Amino acid sequence: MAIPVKLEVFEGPLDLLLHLIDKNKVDIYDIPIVEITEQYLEYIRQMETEDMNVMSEFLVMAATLIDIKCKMLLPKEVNEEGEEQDPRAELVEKLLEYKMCKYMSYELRDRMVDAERNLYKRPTLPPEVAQYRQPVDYEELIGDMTLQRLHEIFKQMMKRQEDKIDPVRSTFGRIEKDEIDLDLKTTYVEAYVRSHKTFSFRKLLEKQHSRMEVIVTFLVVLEMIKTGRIGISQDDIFADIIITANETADNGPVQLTSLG
Amino acid sequence: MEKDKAKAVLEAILFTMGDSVEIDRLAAVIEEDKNTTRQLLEEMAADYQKEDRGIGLTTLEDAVQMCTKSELYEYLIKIAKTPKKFVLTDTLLETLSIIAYKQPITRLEIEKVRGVSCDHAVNRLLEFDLITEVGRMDAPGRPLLFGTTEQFLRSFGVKSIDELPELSAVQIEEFKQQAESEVQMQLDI
Amino acid sequence: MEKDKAKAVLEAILFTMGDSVEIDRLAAVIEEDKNTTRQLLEEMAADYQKEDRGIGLTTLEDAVQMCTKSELYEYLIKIAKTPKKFVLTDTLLETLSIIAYKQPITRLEIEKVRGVSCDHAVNRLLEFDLITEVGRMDAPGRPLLFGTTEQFLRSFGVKSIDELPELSAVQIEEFKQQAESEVQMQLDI
Repeated sequence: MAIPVKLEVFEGPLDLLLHLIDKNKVDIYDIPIVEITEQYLEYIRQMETEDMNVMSEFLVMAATLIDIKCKMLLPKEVNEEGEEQDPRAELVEKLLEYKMCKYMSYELRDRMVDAERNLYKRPTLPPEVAQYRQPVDYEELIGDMTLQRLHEIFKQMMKRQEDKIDPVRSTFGRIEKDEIDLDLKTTYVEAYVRSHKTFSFRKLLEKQHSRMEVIVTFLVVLEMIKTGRIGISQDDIFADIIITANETADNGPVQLTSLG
Repeated sequence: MEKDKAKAVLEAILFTMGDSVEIDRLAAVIEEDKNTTRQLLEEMAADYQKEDRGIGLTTLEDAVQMCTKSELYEYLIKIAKTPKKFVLTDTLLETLSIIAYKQPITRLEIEKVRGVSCDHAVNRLLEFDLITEVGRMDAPGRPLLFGTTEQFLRSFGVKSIDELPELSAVQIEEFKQQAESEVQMQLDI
Repeated sequence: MEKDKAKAVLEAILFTMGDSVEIDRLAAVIEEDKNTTRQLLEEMAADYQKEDRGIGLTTLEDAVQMCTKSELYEYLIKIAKTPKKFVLTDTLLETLSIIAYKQPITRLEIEKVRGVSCDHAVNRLLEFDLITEVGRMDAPGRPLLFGTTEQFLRSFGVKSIDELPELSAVQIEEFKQQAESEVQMQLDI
């Protein structure tokens, strides 16, 4: 297994997270999610691991952290009782459970050290006793088991084995990256801005065909806001965002190099 | 059976067998009921406490085994071979403690707590005979359920899984209250 | 060493060693001379004479061994004969069915099908004489191959393993399709 030395310090994403919380001397119940997420991402960036299984576990947690980070920026969700929900609650619960389990494992280790001080004795049965083999009562052992049922059991096992193979994913070949040309999309959005002047952001997105296209379009719009080519306004939270072309702005090409 | 005789028989059996012996089987040999047998064993254990005795009894759920007193360990290792120890890494210990506290438990549930896959750890623990399959869960795919073994009790000096070291209720309550007052969330632990 | 402590150490050593131990070695551990040690052992032997004790000491030349009192011998036979319950657990049945239908088969192959190590189950089935070693596979490490026994055939009322119902290729294909359609259903939801 290709687990790098560095990784052995941590027993998984939760372990790493607990370490970060501990190192930052912050409260597990009030995690400064922005800092912790940054440190977490920094750590997994440094992980030089080829093992996708190990890496994916850490990436799942990274995605969870980013998700929480996003939710923290949005207005708090309210549950049925009208209480505000902390987006960190689920993570805190998981961390607490893991922390307790770690605590128990230390407790067990101590006990093991103590228990190792008791020595036992191997059996010293007299030969007649040692050689005595209790006859197996096959009537009792087999009971009402029949060949037919044994066959059923075997069939179920074989079926379970087939079930384990994911018929969808097992047929996947290489996953090809769906390339979206950033320049082309920029030209497209610029043309759209010129011809529409004032338009709904939602309408623009609806014209995109894939998630990737939506993302790239969004990035182009963000960059155009930054350079002052367009302005945006929104009447209400969750209302449609209205984009207005800014005629006075410089008409030079949008620079997207900063988007990486 | 006469009490002294019964104790002698119990001592002889436990000495000879070396392994753990179920109290039921001991009771059958001395022809007493289980409770009387248990009581006799307790009296014997009390006798073994005396200063000049070097052996004692360990209880493992419903079985009992003879062992040496732990405080004599340093003298014993001068002459006796220490039993082969298994090295339990942090991963193995964490996995084992989850299984111990939440048994019977499936692999998926263990993975949920640790956030990492546990196949390797579970297989090692099975090899060490610290855990065992205890059945299948009545759920889609009928996943295997795992629990701890008698070897686990012996290795960790636990008399019964009901007696596992606990986070005191007070401590857990403290944790919870801190949490709830600080971020106003309901913890369901 | 203080007298009671020395006796405790001697008892613990003799217990855990099981075999005979030279008095010289015992003397070295308790840091006393041979005569004192011998005297302590004699005192212990006298204590073991009591009615409620089941063990005793045998001296052989310059060595001593802990053993069961001979008059308790019959009870040892009795405990060996107290019936153990024989049960075919789910684990054992699953392992047995794999061996029956895929024999000759190695442990590793059984583990592949079940997804967990099978040492314990295989050992139990060997003990029950339902399976047996039938040879070694011509592969690295030359792993043991297991197959069913005559006892298995007798117990399940089969004349020969050729009579075992077979899983046809058609059936396996069916399983595959079932698995696929089940997943498809989940995807459709």
